[in-house]
Amino acid sequence: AAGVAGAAALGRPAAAAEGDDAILKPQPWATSLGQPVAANPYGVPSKYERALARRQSPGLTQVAAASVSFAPLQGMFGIITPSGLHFERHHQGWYDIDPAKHRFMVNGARPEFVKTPKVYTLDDIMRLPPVSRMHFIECGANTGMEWGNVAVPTVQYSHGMLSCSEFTGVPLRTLLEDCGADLKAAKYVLAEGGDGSAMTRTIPIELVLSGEVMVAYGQNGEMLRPENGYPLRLVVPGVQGVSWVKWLRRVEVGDKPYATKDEAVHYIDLMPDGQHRQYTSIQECKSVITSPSGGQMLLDKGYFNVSGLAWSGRGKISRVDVSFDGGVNWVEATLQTPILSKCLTRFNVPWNWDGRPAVLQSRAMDETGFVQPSYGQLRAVRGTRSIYHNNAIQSWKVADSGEISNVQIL
Amino acid sequence: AAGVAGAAALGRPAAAAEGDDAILKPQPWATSLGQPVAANPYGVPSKYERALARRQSPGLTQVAAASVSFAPLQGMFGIITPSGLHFERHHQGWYDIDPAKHRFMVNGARPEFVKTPKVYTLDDIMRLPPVSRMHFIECGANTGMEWGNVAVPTVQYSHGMLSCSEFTGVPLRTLLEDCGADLKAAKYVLAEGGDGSAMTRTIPIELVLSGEVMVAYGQNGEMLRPENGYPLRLVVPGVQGVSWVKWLRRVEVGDKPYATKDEAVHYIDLMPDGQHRQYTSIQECKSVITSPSGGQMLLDKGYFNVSGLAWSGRGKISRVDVSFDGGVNWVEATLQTPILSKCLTRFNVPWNWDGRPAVLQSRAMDETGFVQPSYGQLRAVRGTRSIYHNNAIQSWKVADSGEISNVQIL
Amino acid sequence: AESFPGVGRPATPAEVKAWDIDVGPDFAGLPKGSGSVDRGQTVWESKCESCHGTFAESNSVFTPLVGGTTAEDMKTGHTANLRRTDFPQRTTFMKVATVSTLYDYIRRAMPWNAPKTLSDDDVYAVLAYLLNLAEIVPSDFTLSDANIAEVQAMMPNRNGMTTAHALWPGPGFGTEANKPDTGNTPCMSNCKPKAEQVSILPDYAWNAHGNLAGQNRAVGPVRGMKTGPDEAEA
Amino acid sequence: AESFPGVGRPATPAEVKAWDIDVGPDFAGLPKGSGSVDRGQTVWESKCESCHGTFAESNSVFTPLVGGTTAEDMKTGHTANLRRTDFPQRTTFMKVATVSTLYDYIRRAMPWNAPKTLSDDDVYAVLAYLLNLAEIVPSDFTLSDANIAEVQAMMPNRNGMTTAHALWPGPGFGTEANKPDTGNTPCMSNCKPKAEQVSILPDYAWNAHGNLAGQNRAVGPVRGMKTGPDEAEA
Ligand code: HEC
Ligand code: HEC
Ligand SMILES: [Ca+2]
Ligand SMILES: [Ca+2]
Ligand SMILES: [Ca+2]
Ligand SMILES: [Ca+2]
Ligand SMILES: [Ca+2]
Ligand SMILES: [Ca+2]
Ligand SMILES: [Co+2]
Ligand SMILES: [Co+2]
Repeated sequence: AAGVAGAAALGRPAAAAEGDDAILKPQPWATSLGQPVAANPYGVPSKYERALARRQSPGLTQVAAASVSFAPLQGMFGIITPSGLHFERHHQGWYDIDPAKHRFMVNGARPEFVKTPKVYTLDDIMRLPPVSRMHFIECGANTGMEWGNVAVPTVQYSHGMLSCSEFTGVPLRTLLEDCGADLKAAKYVLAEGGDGSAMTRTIPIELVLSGEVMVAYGQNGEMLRPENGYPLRLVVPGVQGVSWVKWLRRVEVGDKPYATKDEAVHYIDLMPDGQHRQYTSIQECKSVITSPSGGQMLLDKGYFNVSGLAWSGRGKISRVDVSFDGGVNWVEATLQTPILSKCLTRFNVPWNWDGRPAVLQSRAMDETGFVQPSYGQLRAVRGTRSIYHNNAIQSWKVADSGEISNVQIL
Repeated sequence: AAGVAGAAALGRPAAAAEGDDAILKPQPWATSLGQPVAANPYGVPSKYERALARRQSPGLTQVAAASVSFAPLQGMFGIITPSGLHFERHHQGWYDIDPAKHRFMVNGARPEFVKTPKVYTLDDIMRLPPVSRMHFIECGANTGMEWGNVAVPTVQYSHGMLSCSEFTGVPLRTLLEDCGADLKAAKYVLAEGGDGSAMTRTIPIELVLSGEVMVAYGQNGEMLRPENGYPLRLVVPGVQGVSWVKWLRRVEVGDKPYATKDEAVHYIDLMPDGQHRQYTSIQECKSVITSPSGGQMLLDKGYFNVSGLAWSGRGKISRVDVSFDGGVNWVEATLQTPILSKCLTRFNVPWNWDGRPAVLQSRAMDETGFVQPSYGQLRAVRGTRSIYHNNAIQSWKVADSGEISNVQIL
Repeated sequence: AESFPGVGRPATPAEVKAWDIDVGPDFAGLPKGSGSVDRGQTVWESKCESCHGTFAESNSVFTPLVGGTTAEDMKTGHTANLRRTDFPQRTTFMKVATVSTLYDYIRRAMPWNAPKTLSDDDVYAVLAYLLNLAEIVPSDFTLSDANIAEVQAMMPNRNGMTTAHALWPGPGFGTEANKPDTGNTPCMSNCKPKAEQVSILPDYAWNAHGNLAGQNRAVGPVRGMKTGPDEAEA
Repeated sequence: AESFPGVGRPATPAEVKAWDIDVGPDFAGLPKGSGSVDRGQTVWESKCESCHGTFAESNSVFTPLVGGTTAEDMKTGHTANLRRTDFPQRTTFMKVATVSTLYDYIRRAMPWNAPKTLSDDDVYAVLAYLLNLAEIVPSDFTLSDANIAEVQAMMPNRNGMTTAHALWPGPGFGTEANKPDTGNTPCMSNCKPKAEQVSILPDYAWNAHGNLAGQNRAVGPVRGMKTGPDEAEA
């Protein structure tokens, strides 16, 4: 790894006695005319922000159209993920579907399950009573590379299959009722995508009946991005991303689970006894410190804010604790508001770095009382080959050089 | 104006007896391989969404670098404004400032007001304890063209100087305390921009002391956009946008208001008696229906969702009522959660359009009990030449053709 | 207050001087110096008139700076034309109550395309020239830090501002009102005899904002109406 | 339920047929038809082997489809190698419990670059070929809707799945557990004798993700460490 940069890297040039040229000398932005409004009818980030981009993890997959790009959590703030940085997971590539040609169908696995199978256009869906809610989406395989040992250097790669948006759409329940679905007989529904993979997943009827599952078209105030399922995707709060079927074209009401490829060959969790857990869906309570984090370096001793994200597929975050000594002692972090169900919660905690080695951890608790497990606790039950649903406490080791690396602590 | 389009425009081609070709024929997105992940390391909207863009109102200003671009509220969802569609207001153009060269200074109008005037780099500011909060920002001149009469066709131009983001930054109070500011002697602070206009505004000390005013660098999870003040802007919740000084370079602690150009020549409200109200800052409770709205047309009778936004510079929205007959009778709308202080609140209400003329209005109430006034009530006190702070009830007239136009009702 | 070791550093006096350029209504911050109307005319003609017009009368980039005030206004401190609803425009001098505002603003922001390039004396001079155009000072006047308070006493709309309103949070101003001056009642039915429509969109305004069909999504509950010309293709 | 006049329309039978292509573990939705291993080999060689390899053994785009199962597994319905921690990979046939899954998936999604282009009989055929490669059916086998249930009874990992876990909301599965199987206690001090570090980032992995300095902002509380090669300039 690298050595710590000198004082120059502080962004604080040793000011001459007089002062800092950035203040004493006229800067172009203060002494000239800037660019007009609507120079960008649709705006983009500063050119100085290009480091914050979605990236693949080299070697994770062989083909980029059945792969993942990770969100750069190491440089993000608050809870909203800008849609341009939303993580991607495609199985057969992404499409920019013409919304005028997109259709959504509801049918029954057996005729008696749905009185009138129906077809909806976007015109139809967008006329129905909508809801807007903020939710996290996490891939079931997030942190999957780290089940057995440390594998990746930064939080982008260890936890970056995680995003959070305000979604707008129609409760799936409303649509099923509109078709006369038999919601007593229904035990599961199948959601199917309009993409090449025609991605299919069995969806818990409990979440449909609760009104939480939505057929969404809106994401952070605008339409879904093509990479995220434009023009329609399923939103299944608290459940792993693969169930949030993108480019959604059909929902079928049934009474048996479907054992589709991505719930019979992948997104199944291998236990130490050789059995696979099937239909594992809920993303249990988890958290991670995003700043400072792996691959970063502290340039100075002194005051720092330690910031991170916590979330639970079972409801609201109730508390987050942070340790600076690898989990021996803990302090309670401040939670940012709003604290919403099945949504990211941002936490912050102050830290005075004295220049000595430290190990930073965060441990989240949700409203059910569940406390995020350590690697020791998780592996004791589930071993190391589960791939999915790794919600262990993450550790970042701060060296005396200020360099931060990914380590695992039991 | 235009005639109503025929059935073809419904996006529902008269299906052949067999069914719709969009379903019966294979579509390219279902039968081919899509694009890889990270094709766009920073993603952009679908090409089918180009209609939703920031736009100037022709004739409003003569020079585009001292002008406004309006957010396309007519096609937006929920409460979060995607940063690419955030409205713009610049006085001397916008800049993409190199954050490594940006400085933030705190000083006192008199030496005794600030013990140690200080300079902060971005490195410094971003180490301090941050807060993330969602707030609306509305230009004081929003709806200003409509004080006297109807002037513009759509909600983009009538109300589009309005946006809402999750901001992250450091409470200004924290920074003032860090410099040893005398917060008892302080009565006002001056905020100053680093742009050509070096925009300056007097900021209420009450909001600074409350912790609400923040020196922000984050907007919706990433850094501020250049058009919105990258790398630092002031966030002054509840207060008109001009006070949210962009490209913020300095805050001065003082005990007198500063009567800067944009609080002595503009952003002053002309009353019928020829006096101007100065230092008008709070954006009072207001709402508007965004869909359906002016310049749109309903293609069909039947069920519609009426959706809009409500906000108040004095706190939370407590209720929104909607009228379909120009304010004679009202029904209560459903408020989306979360309902946050000094933040947009989305409301929805169902409507069965019977094909007859209607006038749609929304009327918001905030937690102080203030109810949004009608044009009659507003003009009775403030006349028609105020330019700023027009929070009257907006009316959209639906003709029997389905076409919707902007009208004013007393 | 919490302490934040390692964060920030004291500003040097030169740094504060470089950036603390504000000038308040009490002339706090006003630099020493002076400038004559004559010298101001030279500055104006080389650096200002291209945008604002020879007599600051131009409407092409902005409302005119001068005009609309009278000798009588200079006595009362109220621009009488602000009471007229038929007066065509509100110039800068009709509105501005504080001469400090102009000194401060010209120094920080003008010329628009080269802000902060005038010397302090040039700011005095060009402001003297504007005050002369506005018929507040004679053509042989020299404005300076010593006599600017006397000019303030002649500003035509110096008494034209009020802070008696509820749009400032808290008791910042001595004279203010803190109760909202408008409002409504949350009546739910039969709230008035009828909906009285007082204004509709003028015909020409329908097409003045381009083709509204192209400003709305092509799917969804509604379409945009076909109106003015399409936007140029991107 | 509310009613929404004017919204949506009934689906035609042809439309439902066109899109309702799912095949469940109980073979609901399975089309009539058949295909031999021989015919499957033809389909495989022309449409599949370029990606998956002649014997579905290729690692180049994906984990191999076949391998790792035994005749013994076909008796127990448990892939024994899944219990070994030293077994190098988990092929599709080692994991999949339900043969319906393969029929359904190949029909909807393969070939990867031309999904939904196989006839139902071709799907039977190519699946028969894969079952033969996996040594589940003989080389003269013809798979059909009539005998697919018999194949199901031979799937090597057919008993390899459990729903006894708390990660499905509500009582969807008869056999499940509803209590989380892991967890922690919110201890605040002296929670353990020491922090036991069991894994660190291997040296080669530091540089495997490019130059981390370029993946972090150039201002802020931290910098990215200088590691591997820079990304190509955009
Ligand atoms: C290139 C064009 C241009 C030049 C040159 C220029 N100005 Fe301006 N001026 C403007 C514009 C545009 C505005 C409005 C800026 C805004 O919207 O905040 C303005 C505003 C002003 C105002 C405030 C008017 C008001 O009512 O807000 C004053 C005073 C002024 N200019 C004086 C000057 C002086 C003095 C100079 C020369 C030293 C000058 N200007 C040169 C374009 C120009
Ligand atoms: C152009 C490359 C390509 C071709 C041709 C191709 N496949 Fe695939 N196949 C893939 C990829 C990539 C995946 C993984 C897709 C994903 O991630 O969901 C896959 C997945 C599969 C799977 C599921 C494996 C698992 O464990 O998830 C099966 C079964 C399969 N292919 C069979 C076939 C058959 C049969 C054909 C020919 C009819 C075929 N493939 C042609 C690339 C290809
Ligand atoms: Ca089916
Ligand atoms: Ca000052
Ligand atoms: Ca330091
Ligand atoms: Ca007040
Ligand atoms: Ca209809
Ligand atoms: Ca369960
Ligand atoms: Co996934
Ligand atoms: Co404004």
